[in-house]
Amino acid sequence: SAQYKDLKVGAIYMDAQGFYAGVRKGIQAGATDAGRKLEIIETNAQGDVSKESSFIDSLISAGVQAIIVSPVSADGSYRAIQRAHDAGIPVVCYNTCLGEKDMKEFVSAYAVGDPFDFGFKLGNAAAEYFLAEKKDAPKIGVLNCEFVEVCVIRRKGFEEALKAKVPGAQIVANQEGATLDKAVSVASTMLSSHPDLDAFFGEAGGATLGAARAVKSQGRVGKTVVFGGDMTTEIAQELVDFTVIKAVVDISGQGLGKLALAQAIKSIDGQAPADIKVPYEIDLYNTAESGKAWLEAHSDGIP
Amino acid sequence: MMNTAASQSPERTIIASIDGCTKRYPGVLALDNASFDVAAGEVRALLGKNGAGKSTLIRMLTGAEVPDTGTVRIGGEELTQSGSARAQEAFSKGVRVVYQELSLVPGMTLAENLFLGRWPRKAGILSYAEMETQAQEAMARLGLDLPPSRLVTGLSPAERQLLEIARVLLGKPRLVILDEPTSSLAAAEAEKVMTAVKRVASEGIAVIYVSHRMNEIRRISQSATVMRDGRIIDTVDVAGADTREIVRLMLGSEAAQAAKLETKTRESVVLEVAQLALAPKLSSISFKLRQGEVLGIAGLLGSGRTELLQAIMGVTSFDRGTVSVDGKPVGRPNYRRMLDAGFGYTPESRKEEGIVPLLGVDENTVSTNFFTVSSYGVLSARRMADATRRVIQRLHVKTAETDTPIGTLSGGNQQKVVIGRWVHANSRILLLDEPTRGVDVEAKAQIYAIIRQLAAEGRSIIFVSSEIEELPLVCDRVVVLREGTLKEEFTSPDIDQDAVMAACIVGH
Amino acid sequence: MSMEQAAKTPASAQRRRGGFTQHMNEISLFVAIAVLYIVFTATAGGFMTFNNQINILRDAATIGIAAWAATLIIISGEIDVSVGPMVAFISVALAYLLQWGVPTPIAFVFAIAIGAALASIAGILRAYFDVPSFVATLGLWSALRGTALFVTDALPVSIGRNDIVDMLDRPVLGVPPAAIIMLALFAVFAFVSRKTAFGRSVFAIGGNPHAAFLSGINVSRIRVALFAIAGAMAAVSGILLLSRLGSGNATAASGLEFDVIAAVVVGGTALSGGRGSMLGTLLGVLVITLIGNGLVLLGINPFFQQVVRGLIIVIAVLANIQAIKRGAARNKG
Amino acid sequence: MSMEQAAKTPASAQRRRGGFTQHMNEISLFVAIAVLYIVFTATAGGFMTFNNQINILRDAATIGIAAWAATLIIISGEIDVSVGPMVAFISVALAYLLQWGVPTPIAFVFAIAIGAALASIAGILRAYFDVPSFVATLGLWSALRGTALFVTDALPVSIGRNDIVDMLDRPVLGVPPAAIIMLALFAVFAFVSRKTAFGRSVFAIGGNPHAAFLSGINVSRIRVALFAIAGAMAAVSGILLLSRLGSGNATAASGLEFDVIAAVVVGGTALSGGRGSMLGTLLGVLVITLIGNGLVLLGINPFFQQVVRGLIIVIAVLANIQAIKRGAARNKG
Ligand SMILES: Nc1ncnc2c1ncn2[C@@H]1O[C@H](COP(=O)(O)OP(=O)(O)OP(=O)(O)O)[C@@H](O)[C@H]1O
Ligand SMILES: Nc1ncnc2c1ncn2[C@@H]1O[C@H](COP(=O)(O)OP(=O)(O)OP(=O)(O)O)[C@@H](O)[C@H]1O
Ligand SMILES: [Mg+2]
Ligand SMILES: [Mg+2]
Repeated sequence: SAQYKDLKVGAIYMDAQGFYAGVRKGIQAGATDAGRKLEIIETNAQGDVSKESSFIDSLISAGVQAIIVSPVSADGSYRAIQRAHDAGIPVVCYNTCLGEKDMKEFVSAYAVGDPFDFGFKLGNAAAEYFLAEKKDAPKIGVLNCEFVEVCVIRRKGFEEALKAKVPGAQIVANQEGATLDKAVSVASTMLSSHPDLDAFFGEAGGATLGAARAVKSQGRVGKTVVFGGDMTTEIAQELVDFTVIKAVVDISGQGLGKLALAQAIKSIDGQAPADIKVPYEIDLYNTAESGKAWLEAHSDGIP
Repeated sequence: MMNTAASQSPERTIIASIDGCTKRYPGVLALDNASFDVAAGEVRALLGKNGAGKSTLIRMLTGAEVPDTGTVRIGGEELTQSGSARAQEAFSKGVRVVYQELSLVPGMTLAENLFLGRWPRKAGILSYAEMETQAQEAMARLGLDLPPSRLVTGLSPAERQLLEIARVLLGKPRLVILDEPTSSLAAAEAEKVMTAVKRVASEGIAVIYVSHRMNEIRRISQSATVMRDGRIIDTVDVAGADTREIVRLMLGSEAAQAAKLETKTRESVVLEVAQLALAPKLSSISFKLRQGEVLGIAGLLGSGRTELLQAIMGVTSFDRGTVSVDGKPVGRPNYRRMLDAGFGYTPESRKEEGIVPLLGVDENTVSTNFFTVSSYGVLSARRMADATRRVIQRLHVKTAETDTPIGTLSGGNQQKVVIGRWVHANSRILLLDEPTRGVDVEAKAQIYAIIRQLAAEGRSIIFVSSEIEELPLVCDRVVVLREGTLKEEFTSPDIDQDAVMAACIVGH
Repeated sequence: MSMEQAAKTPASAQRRRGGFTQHMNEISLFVAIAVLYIVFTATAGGFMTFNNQINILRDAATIGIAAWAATLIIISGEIDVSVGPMVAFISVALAYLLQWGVPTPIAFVFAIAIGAALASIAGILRAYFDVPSFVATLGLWSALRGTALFVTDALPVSIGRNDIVDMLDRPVLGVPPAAIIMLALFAVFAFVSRKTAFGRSVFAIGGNPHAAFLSGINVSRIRVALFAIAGAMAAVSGILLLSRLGSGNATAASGLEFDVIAAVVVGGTALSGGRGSMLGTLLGVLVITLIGNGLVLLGINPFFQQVVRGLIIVIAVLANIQAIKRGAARNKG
Repeated sequence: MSMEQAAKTPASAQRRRGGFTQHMNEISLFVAIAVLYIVFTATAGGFMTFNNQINILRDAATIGIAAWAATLIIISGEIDVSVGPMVAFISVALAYLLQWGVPTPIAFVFAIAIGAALASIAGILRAYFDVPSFVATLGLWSALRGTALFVTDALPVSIGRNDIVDMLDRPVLGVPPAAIIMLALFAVFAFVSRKTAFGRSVFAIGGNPHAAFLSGINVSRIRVALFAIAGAMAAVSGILLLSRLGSGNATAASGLEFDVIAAVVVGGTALSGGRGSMLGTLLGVLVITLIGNGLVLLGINPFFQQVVRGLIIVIAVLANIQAIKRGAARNKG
């Protein structure tokens, strides 16, 4: 029966971030769990739709049974995914996907931690923190990764949740800072231009950690705090420290990878989920203890 | 004795004229209110020291540059365009030029170079067949027997020069300008050029001929225009004027007599080359160089003199043979090891291989030996200036400061620095390849004197020159390189120009 | 060390047009391609399928179309590092034009004109203001990518259904139009570079700009024209990109300039100018594309693929240079 | 168009070393910096604070340290595009060394040695195998970035508490050590480039490699040394990066090579070799850093910042070239 057949699956990671190492581990673990021998053909689109498109074509040629992909762009990636779909290869989105209509047409399943929810949960946590600190007009600097669409949605979620509870909250700066080094430099500069900054919102891992580093090196511990996305060992350590980072939301790469593979196997076996969107739990870490727990669960550092 | 050539022949038809032209370059007045004309069928020599303004005058005629003031007329019509259109304009009026600096494209074929920018085409498509037939003919006229589809890259400097001359004879020229066409040629090849020039003139084409070689000028031109410091000094009837007089006009003062040759070679052999072979040019070269001796090497174009020097220096590797210094074989020569052994080498192309134009005279001088002007790798400005000044004084280099960029010096002075750097390095064996190429009479005489002086100090020198007439002035001994070996030997004072020449071309 | 090593390129190495050493380069690339085919066929599943060969052609088109123009630019002694952003920018500009209802063929013409005009800014800076082309195109690189991202907020610009655009992505007898266009343009460029005054002037300018100027070649105008052509070719790539993705994307074609330059130099064109061939570039494009495709099919770790690509570029150029040298040495005897 | 424009660089423009036109370049950069200061002080809140000035210095260090070595490389007529990946690679390698318990000072020495050794591979390829330095360092660029990403899975490599590393990020009298190291290295490089046989040989090689070789300068060895030095400087940057980020990051320093080359050429060093100055590069680094800092403070859209940077690089180089030309013209009289 199908259960014992080898799997040949194509996986495309969106860009060079540690998150995708987790996804890969998740896919492999998922295969082991399902008792299948897995051949995985993986590529990295480097955030470029044109590369992604050519990779998908290559994967079609390679005769993979399913493609697991985090599309770079909702509108930009549909053509290639359509080609895979037309070639009879089920496509499973994770993390990001196509627009609603295209998704229904071409995608078998979408393992998702909704980016709006992602921002929303963090916005809530931030709002609670500000209410507890009795700051009704906090000033917030954003370190963004808005060259990819999800990050824009994350910020929208964040803003909505925050403004709902703390209407006086205000985003006073929004600059790109997706890689750690860039984030440190930009966050430091923001602290110069806004000495009264109350918090940073890091839209992704590099931004979150970079903001924390900048707060420490600029001697602003206790005055400026950080809320951000994406767990890594270092962010968890900062959270355990609990002086700068106050809350982190995270979609586990491993968990998402596992889920995506499970959906892929189902799709290969002709049992695609009725509802394409398969939600994945977004975790909120807002205490030192939760940070410690994360570290224990991820001793190899892969998120 | 002297009368203006222009007044002689009333029926002259003026092909090109310059009227009251002035041209400034940063810091120099290269052309100072110059007026000049040349007529059909005339071969006009243009004489002057390095930097007198000859090339600048030529650039006016060819439209390569626009004069600051004054007008240029070709065939009675004034040049009006500017930029590259001006050169086109002059070209369409029949001006052709061989520039002093090489203007070939190495990566293209001979045929393509001959027609550079004006390739024959049919319906916009280049016609290689036609191009190559025409090229073959044009080259044959100068006795250049090379396949037109060959790349320029492999040509010797002399072959390149002939190719450039072949280029200007294409089409329908009215004025042909040759800026030092023979400076890189040996006598026999220079002969070919002069024959070609005479034929061109006889077809009613005006020729302007720049050269530092007086005997050539006497043979082909009727009148000579002398320039000095950007000004036209006079136009003289060549047949009627004696060389001393013309040189005086060029220099503005009496020329120094060439130093009398005093030979006192010592017996010890410093360099011995035995059975050296380097395919395809050198088959078996053996000679000895003694201390304090100036050994001249004569030979034809492509006889392989440059290759011989480069092989000895280890710049190129040879196939067989031994090189011994002070009686000890050096094994495979390696350039740096040869320098350490006390050798010094000056290349034949000063611009491409001799100087670093942007750097000062000082740095161009001391680069052969930084040790004496530095401690622990740190240069001492004072010691550098002192060392440079010593070289400048000994070699009579004309330069404003020790750190003037060498690119701004005249050719002769650049050459003196290139030799002077080995004086700074205290080299005892100097291999000089064409050290007087493109250098004016005054500087030439100074370079001869320098070479004799260095020999008198006990240094040994190999002197390669294509100007056979200068060999007796400098060398203690002359050997002739022919067919891959050293054939004849002449010893001072019995170095006879004609005999050397004959030895060079026997069998040709 | 010999003199040649001190010089920037072993110019003396190449003795005859179309001669042995010129072919040496192309032969060694042919061999490399053959080896790659054998290795990938044996090891990478699906490599030899018709579909995959078509994919290779399609991928080659992205690099190739830009590489033809880049070859001429590099032969003329210049460099253009703005290709990637130019392609992305044009795809965005074209998408907007289509959104505004400009008829498709006219929008294509506009797109090509915009590409040529923008690139010729770099050409003018180089030709008339002596700004090194690396600096001028680096400025363009930054400005174009920035503008495209700024205008679109990094979001794709959708064009909806458009028959002409869609047609450009629909295979003709199994062959994608992009590949056909690439090969047609190759023929044009190969012809221009060898058989027209313009093409030979480019070689002359690269080999000796001074001599080219003195012999009446309009050096400045040709330089500007070269960049304008490169812009137009980038625009063609941009149009094809739009048809492939169905939208204009400011983030697309990132790093394309590296692939293009790598293909050109792997193809044996000298960065110092004056020497190169279109056939070499075609082979270079194939090498680069084959490696990219094969490594993906083999399922090599994507990061490790970068390592392999870096090594292969260096090895290809190294082998090429050694082949030319050996050829020259053999010619001597 | 005049003859000079046909040539690659207006070499004849600069008549005297250390003369008027050389200073012209530096004066125009000083003016540019002064203007930037005035504009940003007036418009960008927090620009003139002590803290921000320190930030500028710290950011300058990242570009500067690599730019000193790059200046020498470009003066010698070569180019190095591998800086960014090299910095990231070293930060990762160092983080692993520290994880494995190598004593910190020894790990630093190792890191610098690794940087020098890897970069000298590119130098050897250039000096002894005639591979153009652009190709050699492009290969290195790809290989180093790929290796670093592959080994770390793009995850930061944590080093935990490390007093020596932390010290490197702790300001001394308000001044970050990175800035002090940058300025100290500047002094060393300025001295070496002007007062040592090595430095002058670099100029000679850039001005005319043939002539330099024939006058006995060991061209090959100096070329290798230059790349080794660049590798060592990138390693120093890598160490400082590690101290600033607290971890080794394979994705860090992306695009640094562009900033470095931009700073060098904005500083007036000619890409064609033979001409340039350390002071120019220092000013170029300041210009690039100031612009980056000011635009962030002003809250300009980050995509638009790219546009501004592109324009400024071109304008700076253009102004510089014009200033030199005008200086030369004025010298005429
Ligand atoms: N492009 C230029 N830029 C600056 N100065 C120049 C330039 N060309 C020539 N000069 C200067 O103009 C003067 C006249 O030079 P020109 O080349 O006309 O002399 P020449 O008589 O041809 O000398 P030679 O015998 O050495 O060829 C010299 O001082 C030279 O340095
Ligand atoms: N295109 C070139 N590139 C590099 N070196 C060259 C080139 N052409 C010639 N040479 C070198 O210059 C030397 C000149 O050789 P040539 O055939 O002119 O012999 P020669 O006896 O030195 O002649 P000449 O009378 O010109 O001095 C050759 O040995 C060669 O090494
Ligand atoms: Mg002259
Ligand atoms: Mg010679």
